[in-house]
Amino acid sequence: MKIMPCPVNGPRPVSEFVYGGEVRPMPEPSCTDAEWADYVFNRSGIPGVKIEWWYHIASGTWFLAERDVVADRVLRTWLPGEDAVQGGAR
Amino acid sequence: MSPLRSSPLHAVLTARQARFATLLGMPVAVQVSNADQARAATAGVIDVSCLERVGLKGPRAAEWLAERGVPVPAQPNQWCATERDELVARLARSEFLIEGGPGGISVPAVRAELRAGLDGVYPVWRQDCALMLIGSCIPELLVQTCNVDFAAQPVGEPVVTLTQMVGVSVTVLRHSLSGAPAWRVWCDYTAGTYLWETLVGIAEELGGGPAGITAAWPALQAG
Amino acid sequence: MSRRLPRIEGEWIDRGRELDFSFEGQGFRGFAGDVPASALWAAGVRVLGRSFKYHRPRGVLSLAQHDVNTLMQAGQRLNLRADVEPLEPGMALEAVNTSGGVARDRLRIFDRLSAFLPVGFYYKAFHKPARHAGGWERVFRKVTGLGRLDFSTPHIRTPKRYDFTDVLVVGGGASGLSAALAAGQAGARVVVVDENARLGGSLGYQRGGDAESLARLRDLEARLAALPNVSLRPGTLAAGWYADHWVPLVDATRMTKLRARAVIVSQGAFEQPAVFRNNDLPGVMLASAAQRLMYRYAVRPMDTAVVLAANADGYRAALDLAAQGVRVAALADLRPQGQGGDLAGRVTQAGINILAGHGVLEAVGSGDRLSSVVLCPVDASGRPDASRRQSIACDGLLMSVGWAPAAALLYQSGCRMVYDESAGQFVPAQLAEGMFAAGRVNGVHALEARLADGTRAGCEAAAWLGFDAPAAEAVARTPGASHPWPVIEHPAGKNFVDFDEDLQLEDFFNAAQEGFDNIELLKRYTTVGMGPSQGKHSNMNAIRILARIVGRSPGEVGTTTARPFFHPVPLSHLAGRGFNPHRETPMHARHEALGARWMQAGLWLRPEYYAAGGTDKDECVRSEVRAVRGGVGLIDVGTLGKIELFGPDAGEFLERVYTGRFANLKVGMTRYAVMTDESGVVIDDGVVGRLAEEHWYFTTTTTGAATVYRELQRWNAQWNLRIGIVNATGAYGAMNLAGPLSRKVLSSLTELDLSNEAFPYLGLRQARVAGIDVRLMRVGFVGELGYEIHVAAEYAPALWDALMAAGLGHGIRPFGVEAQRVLRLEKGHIIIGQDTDGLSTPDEVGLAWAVKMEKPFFVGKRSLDIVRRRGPRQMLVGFELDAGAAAVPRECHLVIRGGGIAGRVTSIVRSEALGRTVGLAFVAPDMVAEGTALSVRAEGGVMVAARVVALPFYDAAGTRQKSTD
Amino acid sequence: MFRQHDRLKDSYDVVIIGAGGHGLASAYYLARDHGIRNIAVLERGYIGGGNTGRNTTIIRSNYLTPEGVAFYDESVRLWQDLAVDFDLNLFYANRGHFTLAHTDSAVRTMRWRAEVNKHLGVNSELVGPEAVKEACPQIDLSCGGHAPILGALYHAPGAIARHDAVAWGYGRGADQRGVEIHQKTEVTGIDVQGGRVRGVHTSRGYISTPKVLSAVAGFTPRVTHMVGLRTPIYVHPLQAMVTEPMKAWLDPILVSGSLHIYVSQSARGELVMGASLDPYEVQSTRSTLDFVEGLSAHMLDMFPFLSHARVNRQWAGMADMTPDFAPIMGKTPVEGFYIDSGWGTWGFKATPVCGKTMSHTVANDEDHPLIRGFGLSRFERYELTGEKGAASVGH
Repeated sequence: MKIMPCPVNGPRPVSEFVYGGEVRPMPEPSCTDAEWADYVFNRSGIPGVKIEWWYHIASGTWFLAERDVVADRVLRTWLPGEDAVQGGAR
Repeated sequence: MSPLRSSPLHAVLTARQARFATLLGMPVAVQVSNADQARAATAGVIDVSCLERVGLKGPRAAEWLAERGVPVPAQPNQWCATERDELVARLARSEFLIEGGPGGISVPAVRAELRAGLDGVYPVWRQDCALMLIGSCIPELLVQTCNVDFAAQPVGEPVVTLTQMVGVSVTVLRHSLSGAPAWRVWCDYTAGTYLWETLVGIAEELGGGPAGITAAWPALQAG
Repeated sequence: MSRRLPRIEGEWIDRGRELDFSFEGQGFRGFAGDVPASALWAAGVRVLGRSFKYHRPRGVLSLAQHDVNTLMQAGQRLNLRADVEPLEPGMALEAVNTSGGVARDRLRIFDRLSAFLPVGFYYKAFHKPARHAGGWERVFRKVTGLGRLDFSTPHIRTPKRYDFTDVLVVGGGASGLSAALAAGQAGARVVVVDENARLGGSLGYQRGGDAESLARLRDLEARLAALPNVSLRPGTLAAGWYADHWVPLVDATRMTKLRARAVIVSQGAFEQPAVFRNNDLPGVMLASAAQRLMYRYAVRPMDTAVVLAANADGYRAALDLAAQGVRVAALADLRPQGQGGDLAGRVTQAGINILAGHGVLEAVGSGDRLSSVVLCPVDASGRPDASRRQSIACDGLLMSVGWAPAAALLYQSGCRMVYDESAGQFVPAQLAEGMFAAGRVNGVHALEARLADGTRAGCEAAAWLGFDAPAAEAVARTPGASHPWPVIEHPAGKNFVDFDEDLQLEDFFNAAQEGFDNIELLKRYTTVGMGPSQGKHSNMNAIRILARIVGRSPGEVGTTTARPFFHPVPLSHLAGRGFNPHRETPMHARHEALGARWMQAGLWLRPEYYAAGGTDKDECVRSEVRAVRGGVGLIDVGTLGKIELFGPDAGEFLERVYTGRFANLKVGMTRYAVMTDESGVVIDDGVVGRLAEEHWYFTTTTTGAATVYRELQRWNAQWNLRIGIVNATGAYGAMNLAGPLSRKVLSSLTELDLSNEAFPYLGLRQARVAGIDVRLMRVGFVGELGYEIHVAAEYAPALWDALMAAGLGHGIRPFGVEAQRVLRLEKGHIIIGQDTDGLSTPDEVGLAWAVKMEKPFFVGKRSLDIVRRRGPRQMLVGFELDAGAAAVPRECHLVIRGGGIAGRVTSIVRSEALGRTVGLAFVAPDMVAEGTALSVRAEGGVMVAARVVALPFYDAAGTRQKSTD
Repeated sequence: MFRQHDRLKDSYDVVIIGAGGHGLASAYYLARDHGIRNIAVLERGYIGGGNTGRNTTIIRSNYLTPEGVAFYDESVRLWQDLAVDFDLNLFYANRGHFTLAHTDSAVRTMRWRAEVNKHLGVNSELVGPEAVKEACPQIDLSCGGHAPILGALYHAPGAIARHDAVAWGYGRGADQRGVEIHQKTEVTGIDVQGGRVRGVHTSRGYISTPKVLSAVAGFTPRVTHMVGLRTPIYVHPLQAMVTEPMKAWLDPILVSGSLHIYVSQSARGELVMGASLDPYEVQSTRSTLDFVEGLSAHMLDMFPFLSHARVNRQWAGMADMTPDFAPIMGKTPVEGFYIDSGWGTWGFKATPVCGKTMSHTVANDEDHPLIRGFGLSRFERYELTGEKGAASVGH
């Protein structure tokens, strides 16, 4: 099973986590309707390296992961506002 | 008046004709069967939900505990013991679980002062199904139920593991009980019977099974 | 008469333990350690099964887990692999794919029809007119399928296991064992698995007539035994490779999920059949199969053999035959120059006639078994010269023309393979991180070279993991191990490429002519390699054939992807014990004792109602409702999500995540709360209470609890407000004491002043009830005076008991979810998920009052701005059936207007309290006016008349929940 | 069956990206019904090598919304005639389709679907457990005791077909009408000037064309990115597995949302099984063990007697999902660029009608009436389709 390096709990099988989707910065509420709808519904479906939300269930930890969604390879993970830990568990 | 506290496992242990005695205000299975000792030697599953607990979390929780003379594990997911042999477990980063022994819990300052309105310190109301697993086959039981390499955790290192076991979120740590390794498992009160029934089923295949709390602390024999 | 050989060193059978078994009703005797195929072959049985399509007789081909034509039924076990599964005493075996037994299979006729059943024939036949296609399918299904299910087979629950190691070695032959030795000596934890019952691979059976290789095996075993950090696991299949070196190890009893840090693939290679007319006749087999028969099972494969060779292995096989007393009439070598050298010399000395530049034109059978082979010269390009044919009588033909790497796990790990012309096989070009290959998969076939290659791989793997291991240099591949064109065409065909699927050479030419001329399309059209053996003996020849057709090299044609599993795995092993987590509230045992009928709510079991002696469900529910309306009832609402919130910014946080105002909520009060997602859709609701300035406590729906808690945490991971969120769902039990007599019951258990003045409707108090600390909320979900009582889980049972006891004199009744649904519906309260759908905004379901758009921000506000300008799609309204309605609709029956769908019923109930049938329904926005006539299509299309009425239906003034009694 | 073309022409009237069922069907109907034959179908891999060849071949029309039902029902009707149309046996087999309900909320959803279906003339019924038992006597209605079957939506027209043959049939039909199918030809860019399509860059050179249809399922975001369109589409793997062949025993197609199972038995005797989407985005077709473990456990809950049956092979496809579980079809803000996408896990069954409607849309530069509810602009307008209303597993 895929290994996800949790910045707090260390490398764990991905089944211990919930995927939170790609990080999407919220626009100012003053934006146009179209901009808001784009934020709410649209996604960057293109392959490549993305920054995503992940959640470790047992410890209730939300963190960020930089992951190549084609190779399904985690490059690094970190807590919001903190430094990254290297991924790619051996 | 009958005791007010009730273990999440009260019903399943009653169904096993366990012998109960009141401990810390809760009817506790002191003995499940005559095989308790044998089971505890191979794979004993013991209900220790009766033990008293204090929980807290928050950015200042660690220093707040330290200020009150409570030893605080240096790293996330570690545990240590107070001089009165109470467990202080650091869950992930900034949450703590303090659990007393069969004699009850002390850390008086903590109990007295922990409340809402503190700066960066928040009480966590603990209501756990708490198990103790002892016996030579527990490592086998663990590899059949949990995808974490406990065998790789160096003996004596005070590791706390927050993970899933047979689909339930659990906190696991290993300490030693009169020289032998003992594994402790905490889970949500309402998942208790499911976890217990599943672990007991496997333990029985391994030649063990449910045991009374006296299998862990013979001193409690009196009940 | 038995065809057992005298005892052979290293044989797998235990001659001390004889086993009786039957095949197709006839009794046989074998030894422990036999497989069905070996025991039957020893007894002279040659037809072990019938082929998939033409029902041709088939015998031993590989004895290596891909003799799919000899799949057998053994009681409840279907598709048992007779070439590898251990023989068990009392086994009653039958061939799976016959009609009337393997000997006189009625479907043999298909063999004669084969000319009319070319590849893909079923795409072109039996479909005109279209309606006949289905009929054809029914006919077709009668003759397809292999083994038969026994529907009395029990649900077998096998334990699964997790395991962890540094290095996993897959394949315990020469290269694998030497790799394990090297890695183990470097200090790595090593696990060696091999699918065979014993380790050693070809060391055990490819002996070339001497004892050398067996001696090597014994030596390796001895040195490995001395390493405690190496675990040897024969009889264990590495079924596949998954991300991060996660490998399922399947043995007879269970699946072990192994996490390795590095994997060495040393699974060797599959010997490949030659393609010539009647190459499927029983008696024609791979050279390695004959060697396995002799050295594993001490079975004489045949009396007189012809060997078709194109590499050194064929010569060694000939020597093995000779050493075991089999007469070798001839060795035909496809290569013009033959083998030459010392090996050829030894073969000649053994009195075996070598015919270089010769191949098999056809195998000839009599009575379903090989009786002779016709040899003839073949030129360098493989063209036979039939004019110079010679026939040789024999009862066995060995094929030793080449190998295909067992590289499935390498492919699954993303390894790039390239075709090596000199070795004549695909070899790894770019291995994935942490993957290593050794031995025949690398094109290394010579014994010494395989041992050296294994040592190299073991050292490299250990070094890669940071162990101290000596560097070893690469090992050269073995040239000429596989022949580029082991194919001899014959006008009469019957030259099989895929034995699983009965595919012949001509089928490939036909497919290519149809335009299916790349390997993936060819595979799909011909179904080559799609049978149970997954192309282990057919893919390589298919590639060679396609390459020749399109005039490219096999490398250019490329291979197809190898997906898990390496060999098929039983569902019982994959399923394991089957864990099904569930949660129970602290009162679960109480409910059981009270006769609860359970319903599932997510992971929870909840009492739907309490069965009271003899009466049916509806009557039970009605009486529970009556108790609450007229007296007092108690319901366990412990499954509600419960969240505690602390900190100076808690009020601000709630303002952002709920649609309403909360910062201004007074301590000691509660307020209904609605949550929308970012698109403005209602996703949850609950009650928010303020226990102290910086201490809040609120509930969520049962199903929403986990998600809401998780998402609230996520929001604050971004906002960084000074708050602490605690999920108290499991830590608190909760029950609702409801009904006009609830105050009386409660007052007998607490000092708390329960008067409306001291504890008003929607109030929140912390108090002691029956000596237990609780939180009391005055709520009105069911529309009566009521108290929702939240209590630490371990005290909940005691509290429940106390309330039931105190209520005894007041006729207290426990009530379940069903009664609560009735009560809340009479009160017009909606249930999120039932009276809302995945697109409902607060406006559409009558919750506009709970949305405060004047707030600067809340999740979903910006979207609601937009949606409000768009207007609602539909509106939820209350309705009642007209008196004398023809029928009572059910939930989700449709509201019809002008022949179109105008909405649907979401909730409906026959209300005793109201004396009518009322409900909630979505209707078009222009149908909300009170009195609007609705027409609902009920069961059987009956149209039922109803009218829109105001909510709530019951106690509109809301006096009851504010009652002073 | 197909011609090979060694070179691309400089220009085509229409370029279709993706030689899966949808793309080839669109080409077929463009040529057959609209007289447009100067068409290139560009395929980076091989014909039908994408989700067409990876799905579990279920055909049904028991959807929830009028637009959905009408659309799929037309599709089911088209299916019936294809075999004759193509002179090819598609193994179209009418088996009947049960969507099982294990909770009372699921029962409500099934009744909702049944009522909408019946209203629109589609043959669907809410039936009780006994009807399931009758169609599949071997099933354990209690599903191991933890997910008892309370009822089911029975859709008699539910069917399966040989997926590859569908692509081949449309491919051959298009080929015979002059359409060029170019395999191993990857689109590397789309030339858009002044908001309208001018041409297509490929691994084999540039083609000029006024109209491009993207029918590439899981690759849709890559293609829309080439023309600067953002969409709600997200890509998750959908996995499937198949057992060794066994004698025929399972006639109907069974789907269980609660147990995450859909299963049918192929004409060859294999059980073809799928589950729900993978839990997170992966844009490749890798397989996972968790999938097989979970699905096997649930299969044994429903069919305990399968303990000895063996799983032979597993595979995966890339499903292009949308927020409201309905496709995104038709014209786009980029003139001359049309999409047929968002098919997620249910694209196979819509193959014929997609060909019909998209060929109409491309030929007339006007959305076909049947797909008007499925336009990309619905999200900006907050007018999502009601399939989201009750999103239970629907394959």
